[in-house]
Amino acid sequence: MTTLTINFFASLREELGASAETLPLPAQVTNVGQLVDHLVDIRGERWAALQDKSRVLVAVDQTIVPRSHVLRGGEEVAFFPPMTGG
Amino acid sequence: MTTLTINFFASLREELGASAETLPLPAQVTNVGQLVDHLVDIRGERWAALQDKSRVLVAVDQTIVPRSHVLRGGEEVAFFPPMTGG
Amino acid sequence: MILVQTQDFDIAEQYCGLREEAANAGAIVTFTGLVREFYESTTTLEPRVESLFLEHYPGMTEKALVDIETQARARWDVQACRVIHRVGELRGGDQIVYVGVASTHRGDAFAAAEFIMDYLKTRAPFWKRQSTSAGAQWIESRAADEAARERWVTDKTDPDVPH
Amino acid sequence: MILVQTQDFDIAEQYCGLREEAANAGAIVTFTGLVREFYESTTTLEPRVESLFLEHYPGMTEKALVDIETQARARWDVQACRVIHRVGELRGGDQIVYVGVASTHRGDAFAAAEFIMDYLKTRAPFWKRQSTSAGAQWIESRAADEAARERWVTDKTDPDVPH
Repeated sequence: MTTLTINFFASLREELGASAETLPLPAQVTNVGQLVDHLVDIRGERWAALQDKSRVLVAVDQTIVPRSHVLRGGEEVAFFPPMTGG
Repeated sequence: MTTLTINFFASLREELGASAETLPLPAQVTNVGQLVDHLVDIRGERWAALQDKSRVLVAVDQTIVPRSHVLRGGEEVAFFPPMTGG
Repeated sequence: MILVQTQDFDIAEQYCGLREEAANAGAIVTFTGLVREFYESTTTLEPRVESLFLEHYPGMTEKALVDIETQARARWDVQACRVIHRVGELRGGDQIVYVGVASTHRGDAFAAAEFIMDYLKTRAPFWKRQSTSAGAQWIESRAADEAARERWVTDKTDPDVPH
Repeated sequence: MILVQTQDFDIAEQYCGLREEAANAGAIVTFTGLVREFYESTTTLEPRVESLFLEHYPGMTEKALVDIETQARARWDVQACRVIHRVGELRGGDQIVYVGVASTHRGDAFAAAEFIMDYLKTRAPFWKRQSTSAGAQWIESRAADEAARERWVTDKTDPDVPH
């Protein structure tokens, strides 16, 4: 079974109480949107925050991607709120 | 009889061999365009360079004005090529 | 040159570097971002900012900034470019970000510097948390920043816009 | 603050002044113009510029720059502003002009600084004469500079356009 590295940043990290972890990638999860749904399934409703596309951005291997981005296993996935640098 | 102060700058100053002078203002000269025509009349064809609106700008009392700007006497008039500062 | 660092930077040193690198530049445009002591608040109360913490995503930050600089160099004449972003704990009035661009003409220098800032604001993974007498809170992103970035998008099917 | 001077200026000193004057600025944009060693030529020959002489119209220069700064302050949030233009004899690589603007947000700082430069280029009475090994000549105005200024004109019957 392949795994994913998942990182959470800023307000999302505090809200979910999670910063970095390794997660097994189930066979039925083939893209980012499905990964989010899977996290809500196994962790509970609080994680539904990840489903709000306007409030949560996703990067795979350090590049911002849409929810339709395909996952093959081994990727570094990150969830975070819109950036506020500069 | 009222007078005008006339200044010439940059390439125009060199071209006309004139930098600053005081000129009596004839009664028939009531605006900048007429002043230019008057200068060509009394100084000769070389001064027709002043008639080219795209190559010669005019300032009256240190503000850029169109050729239709009215002259009453006592003004400081300046002729110069398009600016190239900065 | 891209730097992500906790320490402060010296704008005179950066400017000298840009002048040395850019052989025949006619224009240098610099942007410096400062920590404001009062941020817009959703309430009418605007407590004074005591400190600001800059979190970032190490690795992706540098990658995003290099990508933004590369895009700017592809679109405009950029003879030299420097981007510095601080992370960690900052105080009101502190310098937070620097962008310097040297170009042959001023139009390119202005456009490239503003482009880099607009993309940096919305595409580089930095997040600000401010601490005031009323407690700590994460600063919300501004719709104006996303709008500023979208001005530069010529291909509206740009794949970097998440959907 | 408007300065027309023969001596050089220190961008670090100007920047410190802007930070001190602007109480709650979040953005400082600066433009510095440098004497390029090679200007575009109408011929294919481009001799190296040995020196550049900046002539101006004393009195009108200051008046034009104050007017440009006033227009910028009317259109954008400008907390502090500095414009310095050198006149007289300059050499390749020398600093020639400085514009610094401090604003609450970056959009205003970028727009005001670029506006000031675009107007300064076409509305402030400065003229450049360059000396090269091929002799001295007055630099021709660029149509691109006039076009850059016209971008900012919202009222197309603007009386400052000569006709």
